[in-house]
Amino acid sequence: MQLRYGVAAFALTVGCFAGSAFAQPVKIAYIDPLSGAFANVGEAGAAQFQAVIDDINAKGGVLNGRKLELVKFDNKTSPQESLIQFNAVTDQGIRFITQGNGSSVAGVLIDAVNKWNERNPDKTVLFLNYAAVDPDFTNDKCSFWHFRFDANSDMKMQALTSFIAKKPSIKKVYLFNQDYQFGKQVSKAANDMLGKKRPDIKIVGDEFIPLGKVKDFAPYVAKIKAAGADTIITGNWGNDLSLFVKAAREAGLKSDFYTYYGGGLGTPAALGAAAEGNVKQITEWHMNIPGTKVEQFAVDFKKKHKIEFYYGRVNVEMRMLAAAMNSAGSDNPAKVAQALEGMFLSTEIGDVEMRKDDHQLMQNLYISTFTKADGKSVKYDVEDTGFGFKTDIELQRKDTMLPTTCKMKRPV
Amino acid sequence: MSTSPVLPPALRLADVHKSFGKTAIIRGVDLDLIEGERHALIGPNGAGKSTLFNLISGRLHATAGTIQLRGADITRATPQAINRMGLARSFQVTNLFHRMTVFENLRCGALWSRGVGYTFWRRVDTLREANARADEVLEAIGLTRRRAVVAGELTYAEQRALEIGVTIACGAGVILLDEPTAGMSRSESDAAVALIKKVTIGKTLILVEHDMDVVFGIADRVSVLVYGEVIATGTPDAIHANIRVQEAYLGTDLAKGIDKELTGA
Amino acid sequence: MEFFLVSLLNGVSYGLLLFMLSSGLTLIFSMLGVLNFAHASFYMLGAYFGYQVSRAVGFWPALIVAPLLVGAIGAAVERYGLRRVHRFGHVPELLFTFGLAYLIEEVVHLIWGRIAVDYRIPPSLDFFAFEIFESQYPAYRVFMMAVSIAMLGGLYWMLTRTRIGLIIRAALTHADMVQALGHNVPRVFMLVFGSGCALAALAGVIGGNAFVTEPAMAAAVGSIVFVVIVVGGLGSLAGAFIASLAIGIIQTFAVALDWSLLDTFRDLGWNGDVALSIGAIKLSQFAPVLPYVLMVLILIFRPRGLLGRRDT
Amino acid sequence: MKPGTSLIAAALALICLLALPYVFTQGFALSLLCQMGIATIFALSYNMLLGQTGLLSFGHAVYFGLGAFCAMHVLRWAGGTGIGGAWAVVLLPLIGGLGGLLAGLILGVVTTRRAGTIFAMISLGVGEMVASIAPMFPALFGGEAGLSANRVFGAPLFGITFGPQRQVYFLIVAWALVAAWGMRALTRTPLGRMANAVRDNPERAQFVGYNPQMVRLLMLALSGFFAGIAGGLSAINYEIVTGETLGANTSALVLLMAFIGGVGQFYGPIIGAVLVTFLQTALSQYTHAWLFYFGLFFLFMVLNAPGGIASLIQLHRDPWRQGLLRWIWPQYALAALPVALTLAGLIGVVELIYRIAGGVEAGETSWKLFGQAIDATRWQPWALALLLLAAGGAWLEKTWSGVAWQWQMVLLATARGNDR
Repeated sequence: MQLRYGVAAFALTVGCFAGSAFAQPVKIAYIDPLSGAFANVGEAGAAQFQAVIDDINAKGGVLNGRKLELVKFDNKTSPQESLIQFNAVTDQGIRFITQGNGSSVAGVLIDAVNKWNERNPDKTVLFLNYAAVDPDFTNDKCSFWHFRFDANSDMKMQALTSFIAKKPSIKKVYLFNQDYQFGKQVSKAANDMLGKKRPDIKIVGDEFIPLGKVKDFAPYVAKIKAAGADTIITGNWGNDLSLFVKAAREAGLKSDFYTYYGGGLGTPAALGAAAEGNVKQITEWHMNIPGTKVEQFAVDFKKKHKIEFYYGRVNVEMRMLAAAMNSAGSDNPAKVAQALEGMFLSTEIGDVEMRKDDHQLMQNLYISTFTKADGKSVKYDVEDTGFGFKTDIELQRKDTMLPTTCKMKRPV
Repeated sequence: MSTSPVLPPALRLADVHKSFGKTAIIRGVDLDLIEGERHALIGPNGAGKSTLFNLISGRLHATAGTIQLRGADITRATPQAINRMGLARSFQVTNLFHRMTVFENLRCGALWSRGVGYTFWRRVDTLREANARADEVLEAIGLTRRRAVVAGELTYAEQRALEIGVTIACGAGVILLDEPTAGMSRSESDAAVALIKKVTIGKTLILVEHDMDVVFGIADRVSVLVYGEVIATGTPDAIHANIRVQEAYLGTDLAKGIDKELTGA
Repeated sequence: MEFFLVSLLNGVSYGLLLFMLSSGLTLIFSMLGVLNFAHASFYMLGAYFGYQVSRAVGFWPALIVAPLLVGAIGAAVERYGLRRVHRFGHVPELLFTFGLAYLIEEVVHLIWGRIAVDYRIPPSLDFFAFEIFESQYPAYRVFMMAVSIAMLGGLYWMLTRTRIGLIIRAALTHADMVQALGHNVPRVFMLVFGSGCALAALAGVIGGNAFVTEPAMAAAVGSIVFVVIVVGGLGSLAGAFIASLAIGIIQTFAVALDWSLLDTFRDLGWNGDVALSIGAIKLSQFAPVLPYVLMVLILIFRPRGLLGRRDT
Repeated sequence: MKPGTSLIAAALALICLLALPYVFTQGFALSLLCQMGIATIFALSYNMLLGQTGLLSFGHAVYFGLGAFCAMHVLRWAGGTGIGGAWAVVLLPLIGGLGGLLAGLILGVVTTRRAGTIFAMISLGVGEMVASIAPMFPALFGGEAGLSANRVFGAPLFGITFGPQRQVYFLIVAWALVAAWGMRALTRTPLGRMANAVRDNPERAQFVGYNPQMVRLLMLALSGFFAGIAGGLSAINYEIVTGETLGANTSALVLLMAFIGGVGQFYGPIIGAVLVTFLQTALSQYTHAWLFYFGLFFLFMVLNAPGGIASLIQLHRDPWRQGLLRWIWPQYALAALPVALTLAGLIGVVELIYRIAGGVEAGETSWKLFGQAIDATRWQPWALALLLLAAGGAWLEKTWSGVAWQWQMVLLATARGNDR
């Protein structure tokens, strides 16, 4: 008798646990700055993730009715603090993390995830990278536990230079970058690729400025003018970009700016009219691409949060994750990772594919120009400036891909 | 004459000048201090007594002329170098390590002369000589009961005594005291005179003083400094009688006031 | 030649802006003996107030109103904060201004957010003033220089022709004396502190739109201003002036030079790895660090600064 | 304190330190503990300058960071060659310390020429210079990604690999104890005493034979040594060192730790390091305004307790020994409620402002408190918060005068007790 009761109780307990496991949401840890100088960037990213997750949950969630849940962790943009927060993540038993601000942080997290998974094979964690663009992460430093949903900096340069190569009017290019790893990668990639695609283009300057230290860009602009550059390629972001463009405008410099982050949070507002017509950006998506299904979603988002929805890839990342869970039928990171490898998905911003060799997402890229909003071809402005981005060219995903040196080690 | 060895004076000032911009404060002072004498420097306010002290102790540097300590040139030396060569000074305004205890103050005064230097590998409590010296001075200046009190919390007279204590703790042969009894009551200054006499036995002493009782109580010789020049040097009695001094003082209204002060009126 | 002239003008205008900041700091330091760590924060407040006021009533009123407002805040800070903490000594005073800088930045985050505000150059000044050979020179830069020079003149007048100026000048040369006297003239202290802050704010109003108005602007310019007054010599207005211009011009011209140690190493025939990694840095890359290097050099060879008289 | 009691106290403290990782088993708590240990060494080393030598530095991170980079380079080299194994990890902080020492000697020659305010400015400039130059040399400082390494390599030491965080914790505790002992001992050496003398009166120090510049330089170099040890430990703990370690934020943080803890007492910075580390990690999980509260707290301390928390403890010590604190407790109890109300009002106002102003870009104007949704766009919460602030403040002012009066009594009685 007693035994039978015991068995029944056991069964009941197991049933309860199983049942509650089904009801439990799948948690995704968001590790980005929520305080300090870059808190706005982190908060904006979190809001966009939350919006996409809400949308997925409203449409039924994942794995037959389980919800996704975003848990925010403040890393204050510091690699050290990120490690502490990663500990908090594993303490809480969260198995998925996402991060994007800073390749230094991403690099640390990749290392930490690799070590953790090696030491805790039954509690593996998967890292979804939405914005850290160091090419190394999908080349020499590639990891089975890391997936990147943003085009890396070399891919973006591939796209930019392909576009430049087709414009015969471009003769003299000036490279203007921040003096750190990313800036140097941009410069190197530009030198290599332009040299191959358009050897006739003269690179009249290859400038590096200390990150966030320059207050007056006028001297640089004078130098660029003296060099007679008609085109500037810059990986600068934040003030290093907006101050630079403003100073150029002030001095009457008429070159085109090919930027990585012209549409980054706050940059359009800081640029204002100074950027009209000559600042270009490269992105996987922007508001004025006709026919993408994410348009209404982004409009609603802006109405609610008073900021732009600019991470098209956040949408892609979450939907791919949901699809991978569903196809794996599990929220086990190892199985989800296997499902993600080589996955093809038609998303609201277009068709994408996760390359199996290096876990780099392949997606179409757009080069667009900061233009006065007219309600027609430039339907939406950004950050209430009266200016929005207008597509110059759409690059197909296969044209943006570069070979990888990754030798992926998969767990047996 | 020229071949016989002559002991150099304890302190020699030769044609020392000091100007601040266009203003000349010290205008050619010559002064020799004999080893072991107690010398008082008197003169009206603004005569340059404190400046002269600052020149000797290295706080300021002379514009021209030379200063020698036992034959060694110290005209351009730093205060710490001069101190290490055996000259110590006190200050008119109390100038102590105000957050440290009385004992610590004295020990700081004794450390360098006990060859400790910038040691950071030995505990200060184990330095017997320096501690013994500090306690010796502590007793000499009569502050034994206040050993562990923070200097900033002492009474004024006690601070003045400690000021002298810190000055003599290193055992320097030449001691400069800048108005050691300033601001004291009669009985306090009497005690200070006794203290100074006691602790400077066998040393060369030069002090700036306004109080003529103190001067006559201590000094073997007196020099009068007026407008940056030494106008007379001699025994206290001789100076008192010196007509030139009288003239110098009686010449101006300002001097009258000082004269009163000098005669203790 | 064209490049040279444009660079020179750029350097001078930047240098003059630096001087607007460092003059206030120098005055405050000489009078109160306080190094106002939050000085650059008042510059930032000036820019934000300028932005806010110019949105409401236009740029020209903002040019007057914003510095006055910030000056009033500065005076209040002196009256209710610094004066209280003064009794604890210099280090707590310095820490107070440090904490204040921290708090002001957070308040700016709170009110205006973390991204740059859209503070634009007024349309009436958004044109090209003149041409140098083929380059056009923006009117706003000229305007900045004009304001700086006007302020310089005003300052000179105040220092030489007014009673307060007399006290301040006395403080510049004999800080101890006036500080001893100072307890009798707390109002002068308050006034000087307020004016210093107002000067910084004026620089903020005209610098905020020329550059960018955002919460990090205070930290960005703060350390440079300290460098200026150390290089110029503490308590010396003339020194601060020379140092401001020097730093403005040096930085501008360093940008122009692509010379690197590597070239020299190559000329000397060295090709080692170390030489490569260190020598490849171009002088232009180094430009923003130059003020600090200049400061270190000055400290080594002339510890009291270019025109400083006092040692500490 | 009798030597017996202090020995028991030390033993108890040691047992606590050793037991902590078994009480707080979570990875997060453990890494927080490790961070506190490192911060403790760093803050103590900072106090060698501020508290003991009177040098207010705004660039102390330089020594911490350079020490960390030195240790990291050696760790990478040792990891690559397998030399030393766990032994190398144990001794690595020493390498960091030597790096900090060398940096202190070199930079100190320039910075310690002046004291006081000028030193503060120069330290800021030099710190800024080093932090800006570092990214230009990726070979040495690893660029944006920093330098990383694996601390587990070679032969283990008695089975210790330093893989698990707990083992690293014990390493940090050991080094923290050694470093704290060293710094404490240093205060009792001739140099330590002369540092105090130079702090109090540099001129007089000259006239007792010491060169204040030399004293400052040595203290800076030694302080750099201990900061470097902390840096070396941080290299082991995080297995990464980035350029921002050298920057102004790190310098400001250590200043906050030392000051809030109290620079007048040796143990002050320890309190500060533990508290500030905890606050900056814990507080940020509850409110976005934590930096604002933090700044406010700092200013409050500067204005009201410039001696930091340690000075408050010191203040209560003598009355406590004489059993006089019972006079104070009732007053404190009376003041507790108004303090709580004022704080609640203040926090309410700040949080409300954060909700409606540009501070939180996510744009959420409401949040949940005790299951109740509070909407910052409506007037009621504002009225409530302001009312709390005003009423609490007025009430507090009243009760606080009672506290102050009672304190005067206590202090008088304490002084009498001490005289007896």
